[in-house]
Amino acid sequence: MFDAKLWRALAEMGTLGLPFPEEAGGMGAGPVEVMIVASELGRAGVRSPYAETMVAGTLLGDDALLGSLCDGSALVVPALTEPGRAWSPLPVGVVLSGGAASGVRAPVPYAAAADHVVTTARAGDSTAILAVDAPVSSTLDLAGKAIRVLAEDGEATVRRAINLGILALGAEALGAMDTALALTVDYLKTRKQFGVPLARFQTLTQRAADMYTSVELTRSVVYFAAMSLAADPDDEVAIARLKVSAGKAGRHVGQEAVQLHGGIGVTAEYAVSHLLARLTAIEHTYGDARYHLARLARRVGDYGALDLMA
Amino acid sequence: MFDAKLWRALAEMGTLGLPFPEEAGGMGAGPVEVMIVASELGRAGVRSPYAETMVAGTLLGDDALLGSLCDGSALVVPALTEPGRAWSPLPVGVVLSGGAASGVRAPVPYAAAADHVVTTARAGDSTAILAVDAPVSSTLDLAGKAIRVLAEDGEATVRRAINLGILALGAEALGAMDTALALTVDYLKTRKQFGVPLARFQTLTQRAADMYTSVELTRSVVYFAAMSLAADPDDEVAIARLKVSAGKAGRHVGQEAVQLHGGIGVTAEYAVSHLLARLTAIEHTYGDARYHLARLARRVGDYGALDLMA
Amino acid sequence: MERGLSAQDQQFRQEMREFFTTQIPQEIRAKAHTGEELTKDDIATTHRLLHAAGMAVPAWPVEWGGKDWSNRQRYLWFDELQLAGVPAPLAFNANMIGPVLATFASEEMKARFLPPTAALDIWWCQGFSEPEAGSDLASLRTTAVRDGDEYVVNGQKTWTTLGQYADWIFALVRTDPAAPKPQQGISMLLIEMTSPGVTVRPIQLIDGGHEVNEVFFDNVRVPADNLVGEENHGWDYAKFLLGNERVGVAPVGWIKRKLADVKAHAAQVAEGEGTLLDDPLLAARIAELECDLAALELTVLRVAANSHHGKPDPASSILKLRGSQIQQDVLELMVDVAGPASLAWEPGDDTPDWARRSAPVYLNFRKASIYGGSNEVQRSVISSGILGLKG
Amino acid sequence: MERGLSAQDQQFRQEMREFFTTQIPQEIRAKAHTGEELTKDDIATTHRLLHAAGMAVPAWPVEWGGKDWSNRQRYLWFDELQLAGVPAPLAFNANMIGPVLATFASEEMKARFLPPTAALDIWWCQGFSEPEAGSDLASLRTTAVRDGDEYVVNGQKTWTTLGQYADWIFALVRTDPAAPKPQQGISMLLIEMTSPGVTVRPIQLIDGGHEVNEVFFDNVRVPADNLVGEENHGWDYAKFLLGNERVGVAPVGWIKRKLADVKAHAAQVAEGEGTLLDDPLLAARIAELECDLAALELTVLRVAANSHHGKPDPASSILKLRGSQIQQDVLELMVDVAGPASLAWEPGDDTPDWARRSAPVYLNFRKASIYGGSNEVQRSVISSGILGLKG
Repeated sequence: MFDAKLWRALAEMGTLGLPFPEEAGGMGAGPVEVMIVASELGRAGVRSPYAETMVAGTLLGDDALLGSLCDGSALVVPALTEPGRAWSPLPVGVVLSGGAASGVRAPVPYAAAADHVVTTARAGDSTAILAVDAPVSSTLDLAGKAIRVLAEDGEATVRRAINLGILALGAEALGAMDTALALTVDYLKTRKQFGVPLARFQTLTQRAADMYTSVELTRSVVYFAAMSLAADPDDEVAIARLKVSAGKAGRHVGQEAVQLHGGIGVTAEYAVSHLLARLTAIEHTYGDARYHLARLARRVGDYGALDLMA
Repeated sequence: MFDAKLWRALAEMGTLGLPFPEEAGGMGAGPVEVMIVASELGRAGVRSPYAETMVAGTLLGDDALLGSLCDGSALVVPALTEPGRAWSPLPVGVVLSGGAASGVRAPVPYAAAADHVVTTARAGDSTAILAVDAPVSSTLDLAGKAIRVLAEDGEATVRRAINLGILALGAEALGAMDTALALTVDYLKTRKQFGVPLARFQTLTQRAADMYTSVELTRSVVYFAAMSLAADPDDEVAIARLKVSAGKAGRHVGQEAVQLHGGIGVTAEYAVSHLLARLTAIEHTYGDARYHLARLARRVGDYGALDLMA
Repeated sequence: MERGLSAQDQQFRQEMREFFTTQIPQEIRAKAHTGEELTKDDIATTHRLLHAAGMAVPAWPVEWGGKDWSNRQRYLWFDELQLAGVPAPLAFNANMIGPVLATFASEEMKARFLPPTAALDIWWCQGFSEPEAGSDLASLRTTAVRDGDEYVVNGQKTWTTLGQYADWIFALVRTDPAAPKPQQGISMLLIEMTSPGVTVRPIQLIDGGHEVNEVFFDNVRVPADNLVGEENHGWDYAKFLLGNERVGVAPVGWIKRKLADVKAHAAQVAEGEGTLLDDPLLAARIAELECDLAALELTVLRVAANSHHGKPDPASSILKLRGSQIQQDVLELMVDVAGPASLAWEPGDDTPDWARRSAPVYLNFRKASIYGGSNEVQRSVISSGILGLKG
Repeated sequence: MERGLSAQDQQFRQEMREFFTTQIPQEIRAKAHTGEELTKDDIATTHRLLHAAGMAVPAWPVEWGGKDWSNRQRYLWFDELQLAGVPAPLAFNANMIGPVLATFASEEMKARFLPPTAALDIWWCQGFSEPEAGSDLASLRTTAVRDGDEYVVNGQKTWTTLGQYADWIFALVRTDPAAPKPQQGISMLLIEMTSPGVTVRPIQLIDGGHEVNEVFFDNVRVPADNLVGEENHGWDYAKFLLGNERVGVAPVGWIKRKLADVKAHAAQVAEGEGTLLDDPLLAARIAELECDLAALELTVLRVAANSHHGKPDPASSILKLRGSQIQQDVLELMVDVAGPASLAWEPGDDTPDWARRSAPVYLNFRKASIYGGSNEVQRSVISSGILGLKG
């Protein structure tokens, strides 16, 4: 799952600390650069905890651990989901009280490879941010664990971290869709059936055109989300729209790529299946399209015409 | 709009009183026969107040007016929608109090041609059924109108009437879809473009196959709804499923029929546009697919596996 | 593509908004808004008011009345125009024949036609489609045979929008029937609608409206001077015309307006104890369409930024494709919001206009995915022109 | 199609339900239920229990172990089997080669093969698809050349499901390369998997599972007695086989079970103050899928009622098409309900099995619209076979 060699290479290129301050060991760049890196990872079909690292780094704030995250010497992952509960950006069953934490986080991504975990806990009316050592399995039971409190009132930081994580995931999804489309187009050009190339079958080429349309629209939304976070790291609306658009497009493009490949599309030997798997995982990380759509739906009455340039 | 000659012919064939008791001037048949007649009307592209008559006849109960409805000597239509309000099977702003009614019904279907209107009003906790003379316009303001109270506690009758009306509409939609598909297939076979028949374009024939699939699935649901009402005139679940399936299929088949016809599909000179118009009207009568879906959604937790044969 | 607007563009937008909402008559905008059929006068009045303010043909060369605006400013102009419910400048003049003449016509022809075209002193219509050649434009059969100083035109055009009001038609005609390919041997002719032998027959659309026509040519004599550019090069001009307009191809501002209307109306329609806008399924559908619309608008801006003048860009096919789909989705949603009130097509009760017009407008706009290159044609352009998938 | 069940059928259904839920081991049903990979033993145990009760091959002729059930009863048997999460009798035996042999084979061949086929003493696999002929079955290249009393088989098959467990394969082979049409000149041969020259290579699927294989034939000698029916008539037998099964083509009971599971799980996943099942969008999606499923089931019953034995019915294409679509929709919804828990593919934490398996099973079942005649092929069957649209 976790490719340590690749991770060192990403660290050496400075990509892990890209959006974090130079004084903390980062590159002092921003969301646009994160988007560029993540989309290339998606295009290459590389599976890595890149988005998780963007979330964890943001959650760390000015903690010293951020330097080790940036230079790759420590893998720090966020633990934000609770077993038996749908996605929620804020903690529900994880509680900080009297200096001790309780509650469970699972599944923790890349738990086996991680050195440290950043998580959140309810502390009265606030959301605390905690650092703990990584668990051996992907379940993190906080009861009795040694914790460090990084922030006592960290809700804004949590939301900002998730925004950046969603941007990285959306960009990765875009890259994965680019490759899924390219593989499909190539397959249609070269594969023959009934004695002619598949590209002769209009029903297939028209569907490839719809895939292209989905990908290009997603590209616009990803670019815009990156610029939106660059202007305002708290812009949850642009991020929710990104999650909805990329989620719908990911299902469409991923499923069609497999379908147009026919039998080999569902084999592990061929890349396109892994792209669909990755797009499926991205869709279910940090809230799926339904979740973000419901958030947007609750606001539609608050304004009239859509105005992206306001 | 209202074709009096056609209506007389329908009356003479006994179709208007089909599901009503023989002693009241009806034929003593049932929902299955109503479905057959309505689907033929839909297939022929005939626009008529057939479904409305089924609703009105049921609402009349054992009132003497039912005889005139059955023999076609009086056109009786239901007035069940309130201006400024989404579909509701029961009255909200129409009230019966102290023998007088107040509130407005609009639009009243076929108001200009109708002789009588049957409507409903809140009477305390009950739903009353009233008969009034037809208004001159399609707005019926009940204030000061002479009314006859047909039933003081008529909610069950109202729901049953709407069930039968929805069955008639669903069957009519099925007939309209049959014709829309047949016209489309015929057009694809005969029309040439780029020097060859449209049937050579696989993207079009595959979409025709999807239309066929929608139509056949709808046919099963319509048949089943008819049999369900024959067994239990209060079966709202089968009727809600019919409205959802026929609504979705009607949009799909109607829109695709127009699209596959190209330019002539949107002209009034060609039948297919009228079929889409009629399917659109049917979808918005007695609650659209969204309304009925929400009703079904509220019940999904009440049972486990779907069991149509229970 | 940038996030947000510069202060200068903010101000530009404000000026546009001010102009459109105060200088164009409210009753015309209200009609356009609810989808009432506009009269010839409504369209002409608006076009001339825009022209007087220098806003009818901003994309034209400056010497013929255009504006030296940035892509972004041109976008804002059109977006605000649509948001305000202002009928657009007549497309046949402003977006179609005008740019063709400005690019390909002789100086003499430009001087003769461009000023009255900009001012709508000539009302143009388009003569491209024919009954036997819908999406397959190149198979057109209308002929123009040279006879001395004139062409003699015979044949039939169809789907001629607003042809009933037109003074002139720009028509594609076959001048060389022996050309090796059907696209060759086609020319573009300017023909006065009052010429002897021209007949216009109305076609009634699904909503009962009269906006398109058939146009018949029976031995119509056209001065040879009315040939645009060179003989047998009409296909190039037609391609230029069809690929020219990227900004207008997806009616983003129009959809924004409609979607805002959907919300406003939904908030007025009672359902249960609240309104339709409180319904989670309806609100989610609105939110989803706003996501779709945002993606479209951002793509329009991104493609427009890459525009290289005059060359048709196959990427504009995705704008046409998605633009028509979202437009149709919004109009369908409007009917759903109107609900039972959408059944009141005819006047005569208290049903509000927006609800009464919702179904006819929805039905009418099924044309959006058919006219101007059907969505099937757009997909073919994408698959062959961009993806290189050739059968 | 009738509304409701007769008292007799009610009782029949009750008996089936009783048998499946008490006589088939719970641990096997639980595995099938959550989509764990079944072992060879799991499948064999189930099949043999069913066979012992006379329920493995009810659609066969009575003399070979079939049941004289009505269409409705056969439907109830399969529906209850799926609802109880019982792995179906091995399809290659029960639904494919068995009916072919019972219809076309010599009496001698029937006597030799049908009893062990019914009892799963022979485990069959299917040798139809080839690497260069996916949906285009007729272009197969595997050859069988007659040499005395034997055929010599060379070539390659692919997508051979559970071939790793099989004792025998029924294969389509080309016996007459000179036949005028590719469908002609094809025969059906029964080949022992232990024959020298047969090699099986596993193909790993998207979810990491091993269920399909490539099968290579390198000068495999097959007794001529193993020819099914007549030489060069294999295409007819294959068509019979593919068109034979209407009841099983759409996995209605399986989908019912999954959709019930979706609801049960959604009612357990906390969201906000309630559960996911309280979410109006999710509940509406479930209700919509129940409408789709009801339409499918009613259509299965309607088409089955019109069944004329043995003749392939193009209407069964709509069952395959919609069956796979709804199956995939339900599995996609299961992943959505699992949400973040679907990310835990690998064992090692407290994530429940249904959630952990949700994504792999969803991914695996993308095959449903590809295998056994892709949905594109089904649409072509409908458009040409039913609608008469021939290109």
